[in-house]
Amino acid sequence: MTTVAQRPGAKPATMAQALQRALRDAMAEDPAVHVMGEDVGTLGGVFRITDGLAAEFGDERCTDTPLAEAGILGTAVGMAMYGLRPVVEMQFDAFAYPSFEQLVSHVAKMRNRTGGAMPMPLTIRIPYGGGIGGVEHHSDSSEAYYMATPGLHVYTPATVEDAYGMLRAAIASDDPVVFLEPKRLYWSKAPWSPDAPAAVEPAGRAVVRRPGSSATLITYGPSLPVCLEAAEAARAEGWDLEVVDLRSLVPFDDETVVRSVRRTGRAVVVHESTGFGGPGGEIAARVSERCFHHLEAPVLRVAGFDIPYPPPMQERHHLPGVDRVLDAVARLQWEAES
Amino acid sequence: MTTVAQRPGAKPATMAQALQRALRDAMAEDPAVHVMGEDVGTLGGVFRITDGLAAEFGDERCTDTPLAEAGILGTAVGMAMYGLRPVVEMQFDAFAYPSFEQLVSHVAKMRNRTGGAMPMPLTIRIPYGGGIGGVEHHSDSSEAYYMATPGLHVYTPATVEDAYGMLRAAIASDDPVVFLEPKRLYWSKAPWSPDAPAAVEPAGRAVVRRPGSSATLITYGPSLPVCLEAAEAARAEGWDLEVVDLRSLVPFDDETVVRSVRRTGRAVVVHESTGFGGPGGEIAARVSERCFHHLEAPVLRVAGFDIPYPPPMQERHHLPGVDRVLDAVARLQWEAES
Amino acid sequence: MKKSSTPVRDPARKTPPADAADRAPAPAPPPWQVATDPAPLLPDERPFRVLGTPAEAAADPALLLRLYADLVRGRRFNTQATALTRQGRLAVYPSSAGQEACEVAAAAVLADRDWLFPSYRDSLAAVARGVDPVEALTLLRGDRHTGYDPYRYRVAPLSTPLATQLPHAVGLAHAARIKGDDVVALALVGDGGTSEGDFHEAMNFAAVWRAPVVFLVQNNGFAISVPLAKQSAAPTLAHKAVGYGMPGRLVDGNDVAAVHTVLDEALRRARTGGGPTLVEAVTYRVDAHTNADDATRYRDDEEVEAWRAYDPVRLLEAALRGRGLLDDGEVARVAADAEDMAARLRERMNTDPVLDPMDLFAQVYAERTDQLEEQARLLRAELDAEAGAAGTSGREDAR
Amino acid sequence: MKKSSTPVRDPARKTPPADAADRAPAPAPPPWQVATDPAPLLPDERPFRVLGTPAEAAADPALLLRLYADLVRGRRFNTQATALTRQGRLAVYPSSAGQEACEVAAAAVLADRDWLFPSYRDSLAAVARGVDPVEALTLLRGDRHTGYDPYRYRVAPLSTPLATQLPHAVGLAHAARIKGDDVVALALVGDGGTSEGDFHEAMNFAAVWRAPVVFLVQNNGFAISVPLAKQSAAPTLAHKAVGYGMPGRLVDGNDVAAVHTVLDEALRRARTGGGPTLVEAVTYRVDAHTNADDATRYRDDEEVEAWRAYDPVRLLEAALRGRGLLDDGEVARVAADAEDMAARLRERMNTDPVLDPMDLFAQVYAERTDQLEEQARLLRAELDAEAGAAGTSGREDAR
Ligand SMILES: Cc1ncc(C[n+]2csc(CCOP(=O)(O)OP(=O)(O)O)c2C)c(N)n1
Ligand SMILES: Cc1ncc(C[n+]2csc(CCOP(=O)(O)OP(=O)(O)O)c2C)c(N)n1
Ligand SMILES: [Mg+2]
Ligand SMILES: [Mg+2]
Repeated sequence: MTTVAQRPGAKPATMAQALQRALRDAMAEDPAVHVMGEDVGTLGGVFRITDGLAAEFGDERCTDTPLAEAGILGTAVGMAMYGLRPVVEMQFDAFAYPSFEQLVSHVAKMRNRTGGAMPMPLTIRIPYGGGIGGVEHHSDSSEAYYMATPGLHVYTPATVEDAYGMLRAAIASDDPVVFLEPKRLYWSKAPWSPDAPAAVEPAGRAVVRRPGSSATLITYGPSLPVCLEAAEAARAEGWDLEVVDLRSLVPFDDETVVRSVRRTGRAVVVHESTGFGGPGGEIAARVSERCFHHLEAPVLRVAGFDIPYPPPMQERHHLPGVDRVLDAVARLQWEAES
Repeated sequence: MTTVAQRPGAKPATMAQALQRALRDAMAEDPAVHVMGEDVGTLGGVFRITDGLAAEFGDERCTDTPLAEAGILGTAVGMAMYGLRPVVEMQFDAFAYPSFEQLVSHVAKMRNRTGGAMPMPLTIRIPYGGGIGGVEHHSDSSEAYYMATPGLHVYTPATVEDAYGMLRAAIASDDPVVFLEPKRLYWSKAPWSPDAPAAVEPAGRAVVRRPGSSATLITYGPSLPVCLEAAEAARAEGWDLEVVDLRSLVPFDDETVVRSVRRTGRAVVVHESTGFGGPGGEIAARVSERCFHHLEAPVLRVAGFDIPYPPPMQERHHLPGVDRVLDAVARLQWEAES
Repeated sequence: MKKSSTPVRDPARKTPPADAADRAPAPAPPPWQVATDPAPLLPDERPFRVLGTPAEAAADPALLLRLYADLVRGRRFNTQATALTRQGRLAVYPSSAGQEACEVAAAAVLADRDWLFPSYRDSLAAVARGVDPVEALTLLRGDRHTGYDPYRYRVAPLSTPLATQLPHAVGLAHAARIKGDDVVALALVGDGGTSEGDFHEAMNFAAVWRAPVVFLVQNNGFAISVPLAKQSAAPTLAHKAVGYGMPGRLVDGNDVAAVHTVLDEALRRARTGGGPTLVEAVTYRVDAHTNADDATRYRDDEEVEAWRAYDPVRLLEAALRGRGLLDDGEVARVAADAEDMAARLRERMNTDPVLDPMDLFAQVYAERTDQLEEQARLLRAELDAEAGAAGTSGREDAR
Repeated sequence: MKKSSTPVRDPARKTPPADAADRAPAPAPPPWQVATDPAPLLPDERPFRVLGTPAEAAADPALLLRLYADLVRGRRFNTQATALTRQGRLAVYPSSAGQEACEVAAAAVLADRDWLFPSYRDSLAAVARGVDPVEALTLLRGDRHTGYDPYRYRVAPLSTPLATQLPHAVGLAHAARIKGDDVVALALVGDGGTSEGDFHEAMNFAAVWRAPVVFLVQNNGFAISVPLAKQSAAPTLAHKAVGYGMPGRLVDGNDVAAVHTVLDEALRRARTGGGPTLVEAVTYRVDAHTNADDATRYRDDEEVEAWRAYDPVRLLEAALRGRGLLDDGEVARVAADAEDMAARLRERMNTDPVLDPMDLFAQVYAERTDQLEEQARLLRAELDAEAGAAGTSGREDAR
């Protein structure tokens, strides 16, 4: 577990600003860093994360590509082969799918299939998840696909500071990182000191966002605020919930998670991705196996339903909210203990 | 749970023959059934599963397409829109990836996004898994991707009789079915009576292939023979293992699985797909949750390692074999009971 | 070996017969020939026009008048939908203002039995084909994905993943031909969409299968902020046709009569076994990408103004007035009719749709899985609890 | 409106000036022009040839002799590799017999600093470029995926997923240009591979970026069993170039001098900022798809025989003999040299590679994850147990 200290002199910033700053700092530090994608140049991206980069670093460092995701990722592979560090933006989660073959058959495997000769220092930024009222194909939680693909790292920040630090870590990594940005947290604000921002070190570790003793909520990305809110609300019921933010799905920080659950004896995995075959299965399975003798109740999962992402007017019924999390906590067989 | 009775008059047949027969019978019965893919026509497919179909039903019913998987699946979607029942062959597991966007964004969602007006009676046959000495990209176990995609059914037969019956069920289904054919079982033989072959009814149910009382091996597809062999070998150690063949990953037959594990109190999930983020996570998680008070030991997983599929000369170290299964069984905390 | 063979087509490049006399006999190459004559596949040298050209005289006045009314209604639909976004009645609207000639011609040219495959920007084309406007807008209002029955209107769902609808159109056309039905599919795509692999694969399947399908590329100059020059280096997008062995056509996308003519010919060719055609309509998106977009970030007002001046509605109006086919009275009548349509739409969009949250579990599969049943029970319980707390029923307003 | 505007290029299709006199002034269209002149992009009318044509006289004898030796070695490599499959020393071999002219010209034409992007059939091209033959064959022997260091030879890994290597070549060439290096990428793909979306996207990116990359399509008539006619309806595959705005070239793929000439020109254009070129080489796969394939299922012996007769090696040999550049002695010397190469290869392939199962966990990531450490321990324990049981060490022969 890594603790993230609050830096002095912090001012409110949004996650979008932190991400933008991370890209700018990385580009300024290393001329090998190239940003590319649809509308990332003149427009600054549809979420404005790349705003100003083309103006500052030129079109060749921040490039509006043709509209073709396999081409974007495929050419980025070639650029990485020649020593660049491409940072690719996929416009939305579902629009990364055309690049799936390049991702699975090349990006993820290139280091391994060349015996280490040809690493892939690529970052693939994907705005993901729902909660922003997007029309269909704009709200997928696609992390299960990436988790199931050996060779990829999968990071997803949930705080402003992590957005900066983890993106810097991703770009600095010599391995490909699928960097999942929770869309609905883009405009979340937190005090943040952009004067001395730093990469998260070591990357790939979970963090306890809220210590507690009754049960552990294991979560990441867009569901972290939900869990923190649920933990606050749970106090009224007499539950003192610990909240673990995974931050990295691959590699997975078993140590932090297991330590927490062994102590609390109860756990709920919370994410908005669909439940069946989703990340929660892996997480619950490993926790159940590793904490078997410490568990007072089965590890439960609160997830999006096993349905195509619904239309915006229905999404609030689909997304795991505070009540659904609390209902799950209530099902953790509290009687069994007393 | 469905029991599969041995039919009288059975002669030895291979899984490949049973699959071919299923296609032929389906095409003969319903003129809407169209087979399409790379080399499925004149050549009869690289595994010869479609052998003879073009000769019997003509090029238009069994079509050699251009070499473009997204185009194959995308045009199949259009054909299904017009009332046909396309049966698509993807040549190998990894070569289905170019069609991923069509699969996830259209095939899986079309029924839902049109409020039921536009169902997708498509079957997508994918030879999958390793063990045949294939070069890279020819041995992927890609079922985790499909399981994580609501709207798809995911079937995988492990026996000759199921190969026929489940493929017929898939083609008859009004929903899209990803039909995963275990390559290394294509030439497996079993007594089978092709005179009165029938679709598996109801589809989507698991089956107990071997009753036992000490622990349950939960498996499917290419790993079924491994588990049956392990169960035989386990007798020497005094373990009487039950083997459940899932047959359908989506929908998932909780009932059969849970009934078995509640009775045995111990379970190992066995598959050759990579472990992390693989199917076993979902399965172990649901079993752990549903059988919590019946479990004597944590649900263990025996899976392929979390690596890109290795070169043929190394694959036997990667694939879960009998010994690895037995080692896992040995770790099921037998002392705890006695 | 140093002799240059420049890439231009020149007679020196043709293989001359081997001068066999003074050397050992060389093996002879097996026969080879081009699969198709490329010349007829090459598109028009500049965008084909009807209005303001001699071809105009031959145009059917009744058709032109119908297209005029469609254009005026189409424009009104665009302005109304954009207004609805400001009123919070639509979540988002990708306007086709400036492109109405393409949208309405695509709808008007089809026979009833034909199919239209629109992209996300083409709700107007769907509406012009007859889809109920409220049903066409549910996607953008946010209450349901596809609000209409595709089979009722023979309009495929509006496709948001770009170019993915193109292979669908090919497959449907191919299936119709197999079944012996006289059905053509018309598929719409943007200039940006031509860069996607699915565009390529669809074009190729269509040509190889000689499927009765027509592709209409609305080249409106931009893919969100990305101008055509960053999207393609082709002479024109219509030139892509040659590489598939199908004819390419280039048409003025603001000249509704020209778009109609070119599509009509292409459909006729498709119907008579002539296979697919790629049509590029040169037009312009005068509004921003969507109401949420700020187009000033990536283009000059001047360019926009030049295109606003070359307005498809005014272009046809001028032509009709010039020929004495249209007078102030008719113009007013058509405008009033469009105004009526807009008023009805406004009114119907003014009420919140009533949605049942339990519909989340409908039509994921033909039959609900056990897992979905379980999840439906969970949601039902949540809704009951909420209703109990609020003293209302589970059914509710969506906003 | 009924006036036909046929799809052929004809003067009536050019937009005449509006006859403005007797009608209301119509809005004027904004300026429009083609992005590139399409004429120079069109490919040769028939496959460009050097051997047996007047162009042959200008060919550099030293280069021709070098290519001859390469061809003979190339053929021998193919026959040797096929023989190794029969001896169980290679798991599978997709032979390029009949296509050696393309394979060796692609290697010979590149400068040392350039990059080659081969597909799964192109181990010969990799070997001709200098990759150690055993290292090039590990993929097909089955002991490791890519047996050579791509940076040492500037040869990308042999790519099995078809056409996926093409965007890599574009990206690498683009990166080299950005860095100011004089490096060109040459990417190989088959006729079947041109149908994939990745082909399209790579071509388009290359043209838009004017990347220094050359695409060589080896049109060998088949994609496994599927003949070109079921793959494409284009006049030629080279015609696809037009739709991207790059020049297309058509060349006789069995004429090694012609392939070399055309590639050399294309590379020169790429080096001097002229952007990419698409080259289609017309050739034939005289062997089956792989040793495991039965080609009689889908093609006639006659066709194969016609192509066997038009053999690239014999074609060059006849030309060289005809010009007095080659005699029996030199032919024998070259043959003996190829035989040596084959003997060395046979011998080196005759020993089983020694593999360490623990390598499974190497280079999945730069650093092993905790999960992989755990799995490595599991395998280690298994191997130790096995070794204990067998009384041997954990290291082992792979077969
Ligand atoms: C596969 C895919 N990638 C990205 C997007 C995001 N996106 C939506 S519209 C658009 C631009 C489309 O441009 P064009 O094809 O020219 O159509 P237009 O918007 O001009 O009608 C983009 C990139 C998408 N919808 N689908
Ligand atoms: C994406 C993908 N789909 C399918 C295959 C299976 N496959 C291997 S070779 C081949 C035919 C290739 O034909 P072509 O591109 O003409 O190359 P050739 O074999 O003639 O050299 C096919 C379909 C593959 N390797 N990759
Ligand atoms: Mg556009
Ligand atoms: Mg070929």
